[in-house]
Amino acid sequence: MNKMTMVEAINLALKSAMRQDDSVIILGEDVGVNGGVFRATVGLRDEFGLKRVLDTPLAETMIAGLSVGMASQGLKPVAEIQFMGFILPTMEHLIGHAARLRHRTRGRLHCPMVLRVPFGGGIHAPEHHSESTEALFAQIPGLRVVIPSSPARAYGLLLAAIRNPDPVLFMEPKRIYRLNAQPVEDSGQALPLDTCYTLREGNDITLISWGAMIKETLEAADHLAQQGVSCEVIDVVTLNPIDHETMLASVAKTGRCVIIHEAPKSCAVGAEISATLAERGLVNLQAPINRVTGYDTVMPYYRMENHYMPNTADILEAVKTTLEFS
Amino acid sequence: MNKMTMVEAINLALKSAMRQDDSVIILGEDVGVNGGVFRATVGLRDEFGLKRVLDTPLAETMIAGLSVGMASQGLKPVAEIQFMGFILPTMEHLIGHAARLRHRTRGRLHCPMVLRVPFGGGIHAPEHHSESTEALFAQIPGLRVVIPSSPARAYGLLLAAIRNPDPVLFMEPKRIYRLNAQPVEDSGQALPLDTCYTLREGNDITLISWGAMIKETLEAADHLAQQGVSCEVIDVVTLNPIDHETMLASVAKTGRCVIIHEAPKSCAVGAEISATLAERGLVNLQAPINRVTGYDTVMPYYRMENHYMPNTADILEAVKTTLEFS
Amino acid sequence: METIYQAQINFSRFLSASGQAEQPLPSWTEQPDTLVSYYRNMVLARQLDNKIIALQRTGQMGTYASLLGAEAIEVVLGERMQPNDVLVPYYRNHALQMLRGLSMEDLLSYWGGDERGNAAAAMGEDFPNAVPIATQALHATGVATAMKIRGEKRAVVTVCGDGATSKGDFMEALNVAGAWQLPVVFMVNNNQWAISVPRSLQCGAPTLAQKAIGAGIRGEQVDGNDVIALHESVSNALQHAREGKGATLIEAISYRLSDHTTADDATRYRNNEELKAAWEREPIKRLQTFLHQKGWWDEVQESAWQNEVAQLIQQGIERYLQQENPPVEHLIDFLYAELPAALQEQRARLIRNAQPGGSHHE
Amino acid sequence: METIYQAQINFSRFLSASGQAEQPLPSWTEQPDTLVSYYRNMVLARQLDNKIIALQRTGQMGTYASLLGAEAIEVVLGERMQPNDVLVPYYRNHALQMLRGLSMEDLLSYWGGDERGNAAAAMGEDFPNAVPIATQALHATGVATAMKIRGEKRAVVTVCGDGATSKGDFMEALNVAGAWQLPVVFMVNNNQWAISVPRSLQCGAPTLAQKAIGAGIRGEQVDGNDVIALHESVSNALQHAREGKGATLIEAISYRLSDHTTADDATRYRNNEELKAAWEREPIKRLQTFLHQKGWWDEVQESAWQNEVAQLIQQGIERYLQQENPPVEHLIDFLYAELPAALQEQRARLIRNAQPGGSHHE
Ligand SMILES: Cc1ncc(C[n+]2csc(CCOP(=O)(O)OP(=O)(O)O)c2C)c(N)n1
Ligand SMILES: Cc1ncc(C[n+]2csc(CCOP(=O)(O)OP(=O)(O)O)c2C)c(N)n1
Ligand SMILES: [Mg+2]
Ligand SMILES: [Mg+2]
Repeated sequence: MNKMTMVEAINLALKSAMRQDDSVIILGEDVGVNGGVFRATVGLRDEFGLKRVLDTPLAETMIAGLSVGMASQGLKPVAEIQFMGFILPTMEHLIGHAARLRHRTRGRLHCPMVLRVPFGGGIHAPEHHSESTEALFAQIPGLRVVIPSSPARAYGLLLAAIRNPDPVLFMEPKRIYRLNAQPVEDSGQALPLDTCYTLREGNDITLISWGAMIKETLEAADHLAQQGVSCEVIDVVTLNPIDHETMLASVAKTGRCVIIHEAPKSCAVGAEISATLAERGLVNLQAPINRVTGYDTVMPYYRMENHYMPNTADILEAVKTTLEFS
Repeated sequence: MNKMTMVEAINLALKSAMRQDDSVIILGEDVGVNGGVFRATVGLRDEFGLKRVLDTPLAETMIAGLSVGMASQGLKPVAEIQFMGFILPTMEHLIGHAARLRHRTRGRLHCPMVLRVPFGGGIHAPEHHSESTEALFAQIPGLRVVIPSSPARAYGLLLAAIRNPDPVLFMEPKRIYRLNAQPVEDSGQALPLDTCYTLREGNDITLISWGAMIKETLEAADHLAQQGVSCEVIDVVTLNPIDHETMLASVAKTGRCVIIHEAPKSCAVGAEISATLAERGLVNLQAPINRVTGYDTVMPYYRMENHYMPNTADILEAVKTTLEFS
Repeated sequence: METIYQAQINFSRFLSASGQAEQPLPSWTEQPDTLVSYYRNMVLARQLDNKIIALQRTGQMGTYASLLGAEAIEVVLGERMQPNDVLVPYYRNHALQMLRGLSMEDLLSYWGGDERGNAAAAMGEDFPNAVPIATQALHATGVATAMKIRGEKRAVVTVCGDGATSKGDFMEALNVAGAWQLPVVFMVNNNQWAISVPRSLQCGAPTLAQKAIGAGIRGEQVDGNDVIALHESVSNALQHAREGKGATLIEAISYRLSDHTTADDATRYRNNEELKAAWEREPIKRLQTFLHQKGWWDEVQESAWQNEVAQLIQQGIERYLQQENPPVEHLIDFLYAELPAALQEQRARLIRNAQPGGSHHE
Repeated sequence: METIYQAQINFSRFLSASGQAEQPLPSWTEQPDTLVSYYRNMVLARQLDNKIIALQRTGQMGTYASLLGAEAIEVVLGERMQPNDVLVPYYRNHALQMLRGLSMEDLLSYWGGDERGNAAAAMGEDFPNAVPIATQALHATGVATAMKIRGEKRAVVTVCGDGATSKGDFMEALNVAGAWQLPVVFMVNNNQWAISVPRSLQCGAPTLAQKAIGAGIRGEQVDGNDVIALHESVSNALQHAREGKGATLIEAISYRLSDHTTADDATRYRNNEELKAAWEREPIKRLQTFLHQKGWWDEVQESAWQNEVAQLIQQGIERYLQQENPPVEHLIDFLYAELPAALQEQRARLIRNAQPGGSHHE
C-alpha cells in the first residue's frame, strides 16, 4: 500500500469515484489544467476530459447555483471552493436551495452535490485564507458537514460524501494536507457518515475534536498517557447531523470532557456538543466541560496567528483543570 | 405618551436618529415611497428627501457592500433587508468586511452601519420568509446582533444600534411587529447594548429567550406564577457579544434553567448559553438545562408552521420536567 | 481610437395595442390553431388568477403573486417548450407551470402554504418556484450544463422579473451561459415594477436586454403583450439553444396590472394614469380583437369558453379545499434520503405533540 | 424588428509595442515631466517587486502577488488621482498604494502578515486590499454614494482583475453606479489570467469593457502597457466622475508577466511562447524607448535612478525587518470601538499565554 498525504488521498478518492460513476463531475476555479490551488484535482482533467472537469468563471455563487442545477439532473457535482474565506457567496444557494431541494419538493428532486473546501489556519496564508467557520454550516438543516482528520479517512469519507444522495460540505483541514503520510488503499470503500470515530479509548477523560486539531489532541493524549492519564479521543467527523450518542456514552464512562476546536468559541460547534453533554448527561459529569478554542476575534493575519491557534499546551492545561476539579 | 406597536416604534426611532444626525441614511428595497414592506420606513422619504432615503436596485450583496463603503466615509447607513431569508447574499460583506474593517485597519477605518431585518415565523408568510437564523450571525466576531422584544425596547435599542460606531445586525421579530402596543416616549434615549434585560425576577427557575418568543415565555411565567412557581425571565437582547454574567448570576440563584428560541436547536445561540451556564456554573445546577426550540429541519411553509413553532405549552412542559428533576 | 466592437438591441412587435398587424405576419399565423390556443389559455390564466385572489381575500389562501398582465409570456413559453425541456420558474409562472403539467389543485396547494404543491410527478424535472430572487437563473445554467455534458438537444427556460436583473445571480448566470454556450433561454418579464421600485431605478441602461452584451449572448426586446412577437422570439431562442448555439436573453415588455402580491397595495406608490394606460396594451383584448377580425373567435365561443373555464376552476378549487393536512412527520422526513439517527427523537416528539393531548394538537 | 439601441467599444493606444507614436500624441506629452515621472515610478515599482519576491524566497515575506506587467496602470492611476479621491484597491496595487502615500515598510509589513500595514494614517480614507475577489467594487460604489450625497466633487477608483469581472459583486457595482450616476472609475487590469484560468474562459464576450453597456455606463478598452493611452483614458474618466456625469469602466489590456503569486507556478498551465510575446509588449521598455528618442532620458539617468531606487528599497526593507511584533492584545483590541465585557477574560488569557511560561510564548 502506498503511503500518501491527505491531499493525495483526496485526489485518489476523486479518481476512484469518477472511474466508478460517470455522473461525477468536478468543477471550480483552477481545478482543470492547474489541478487546484492545493493540487487536489491534479491529473483529473487529463484522465476524464473537459466535460467532466470544468474550470469555471470566478464566481462562487455561480459555482453553488450551477451545482444545484446539475445535481437536480442526476449528476454528482463535486465543486471546489478555493478557501473557506470565499465560501460565503454560496450560502444563499446552500441554505435556500441545496439543503432544501429534496424537502421542498417532497422528494421529487434532490441534490447530491459535494462542496469541497480547505479551511483553517497554520500555513501562513494571506488574509481571509485561514478561517474555520464550520459552525455557519453545521447549523443548516439538510446540509451534511464532514471533516476528515487523516489521509485514510479523507479517502473513505470523501467517497461516502460523493455517493451520498444529499448535499455534503466536505471541509478539508489544509494544515494537515501534507503532514503524516500514511498507507491508503484504493479500495473504493466508503467510510460511514453521521457517526463519531473513536480514535483512542480511555477511561479518565474524553477529548473531543475534529479536523487539524486532532493532531494536537492526539499529541496531548500521548503526553497524558505518559503521566498515567488515559484519554478517550473522539473525532466528531460529521458535524451535522451530529452523533451525540457516542460522545454521551464516552463521557458517561469518563465523567470529564475537553472539547477542542480552532474556530472562535462563541456559538461554535463545541457549544452544541458541550450543551448536549451537560443537558443529557448532567449526572455523569464529574467536572465542568472545558472548551479549548480560538478566540472570539478575527483570525489574525499570519504574523500573529500562532497566538490565536489552540495548541497542545492549551489542551494539557485544560485537561489538568478538568482533572483537578472536585 | 402615545401607545404604539413595535413597527411604529422602529419608525419613530429612525426618525429621531435622522433628525438628530444628518449622517444617518436609510437604504434598501422599497424603503422610499412605499415605506418598506412592513412600513417601518414610512414617511421618511417625505421628511428627509431622496438623498437620505435610497431605494436601491434589487441586490442584497450590493446593499451590504454599499453600506460598508458609505460607513467608511463616516455616514451611518441603516439598511433594510426585506426578510431574513434574503440576508444570505450579504454574508461575504458582513463577515469579510463590515465586521473586520476596524480590526484589519487597526482603527483607521470603521464601519458604523446597521442592517435591519425582520425575522421569524408565525405570520403565514410565503416560503423562505419565516426563518430564524440569528446563530449564523451571532458567531461573527465584530458583528453585534441585537433583537428587541417590545416596542419601547425596539425604540431605545435601535437608537443605540445606530449610534454605535460598529456594525450592528438589528433583527426585528415580525410576529410581534403589531401585537401589544405600549406607550413609547420619543425621548431620543438609547438603551444599553451588550447586556441582558431581566424582564421579571424570580427564584425557582430562569427562563431565557429573545425576540418574539419572549411573548410565550412571559405567558408561561404568568401561568406558572399562578401555580406558585416563581420564574426569572431574561431577555438576552444582544446575542453577540453575549452577556453571560447576568444569566450565570440568575441560574446561580434559581438552580434551574429553560432556554427558549424559535431557531432550530442544533448549533444555535441556545447551545452557547446552555454550554456556558453548565461550564461556568455546574455546581449551581440543580437540574439539566432544557432547550425549547424549533426542530432541526427547514422552517415549514405556513400550513404546517404551527407544528414547528415552540409554544407556551412546550415551555410549560419543559419547566415541569426541569422542576421535577432531582 | 479604434472601434473594436459594436452591438445593437432590436425590439419586435407584430400586433399593435389595438390588435392590428403592424408588419407582415409570420406564416404560422395563417392557421387559427396556435393563436386560438394562446387565447384560450390566457383567458383561463386570468380567470384563475382572479379566483385565487378572491380565495385569498376570504382567508382560504396565503399571500399570492398575481400574473395579471403576463398572460402572453406565460402561454407562449408554456406552449413552445417541449416536455423534455426544463423550466426553472419564478413565483409568477402559474399558467406556465400548468401548461407544463402542474394540476390546478397542486398549484393552489403550493400557494395555500403546502410544499406538496412542489411535489407533483407531473412537474418532471422542472424546478419549484424560486422565491429568493434571481437564484433560479443559476440553477437553469446548471441544468443546461448537465444537458450539454450529456450532449442532449434540450433547452432550459428560466423566467425572472426586471428587478431580478440587478442581482448578481442573474448576471453571473448570463456570464457562464455565454462562456460555455449553454442552452438556456432567460426570459425577463419586465413588468416595470419590482414591488414599489420602478424599472428606471433598477438600471441606468435604456434596455435590460443589453445585459446580454456583456456576457456575449443574444439579447433582444419584445412586446410582452403580443403573443406573435413572443412566439417568434421564444421559438428562435429555443431552437438556438437546442442546436447548441447558446443562450438568449429575451426582455419582454409587459406591465404588472396587479398589486405586487396580495400583501401589497400598489396605490401607495403607483399612479393611476400609468395603470390605465397599461390596460390599453394588455395581451388578451389585443389578441381577441385580432381573432375577431380573422373570424376565428366570436361571442358564442367566448361565453362557452368562459363557462368551461369557470367550471374547471371551480372543480380545481374544490379539490384544493378538500385536501387534508399532510402528515406532520413530513416536516422532517424529506430532509434527507434516510432519516439520520440524530433526528429520530425530534421526529417522535413532532408526532407526539400533534396528537390529541399533545402541545401542538389543534 | 426595430433597432432601439446601439453601442460600441473603442480601443486606444498611442505608443506601439516598440515605443513609436501610432497616432498624433496629446499635447501634454510635449513636456517631459509627466512621462519621465511615470517612467521613474514604473522602474521603482518593478525593482521593488523583484526584491519582495526575493524576500519571499528567503522566508522573510509571506505569499505575495507580483505586479509585474501592470506598472503602467499603477503609476497612471497613482499620479492622476487627487489626494482627496479615494482608492479601493485589490491585492496587486502596491505601486498605486505607495503613490497614494503608503510607505514602503507599511506595504512590506502587510505582505509580511501584519495588519498594521493597513493602518497607516497616510492611507487616508483609502481602503485596505480586498482579498475576496470583486468585493471592493461595491465598497467603491458606497464611497461614491457618500460623495454624491454630500455633493462633493471627488472620485473613487477601484481596481480588479479580469477574473473578478465574472463575480456578481462586480456586475452589481456597475449596475448601481449606472442607476445612480456614481463618481467611480472601475479599472479592470485584464492581465489575461485568473490564476490558471485564461481570459477566454471567463467570459464569452470579445471585450470585458462591454459589461459597461448593460449597466448604462461608459466602457472602453485601452492598451494597459501604454502610459499615454492610460493617461488619456483615466483623466477623462476621473473628470467625468468629478463632474457628476457618472462612472466609467476601463479595461486595460495587460499581461501578468509573473506567476499569480509566489505560491503559484505558472509553467504548469501557461505556455512559454505566450509569455515571451508578452514581454515584447511590456510597459517600461516601451516608454524608455520613447523617452530615449525624445532625448528625455539616457543611460546615465537610468543608472543613477536604478541606484537611487535600490537604496530606497534597501532602506525600506531594513525598516520592515526591524519591526517588532505588535502587542498580542491587538488581536482583540480593534474588534470593537470599546472592548466588550464579554471579551475581557479572553483578552487577559491572550496576554497571559504570550508571556514567559504561557502556552503561546515563543
Ligand atoms: C433575494 C430576494 N430579495 C428580496 C426579495 C423580496 N421580493 C420579492 S419579489 C420582489 C420584487 C421583484 O421584482 P421583479 O424582479 O421585477 O419581479 P416581479 O415581482 O415584478 O415580477 C422582492 C424585492 C426576495 N424574494 N428575494
Ligand atoms: C471570492 C474569491 N474567490 C477566490 C479567490 C482566490 N483567488 C485569488 S486571486 C484569484 C484570481 C483572480 O484573477 P483576476 O481577477 O484576473 O486578478 P489577477 O490576480 O489576475 O490580477 C483567485 C481565484 C479569492 N481571493 N476570492
Ligand atoms: Mg417586475
Ligand atoms: Mg487576471
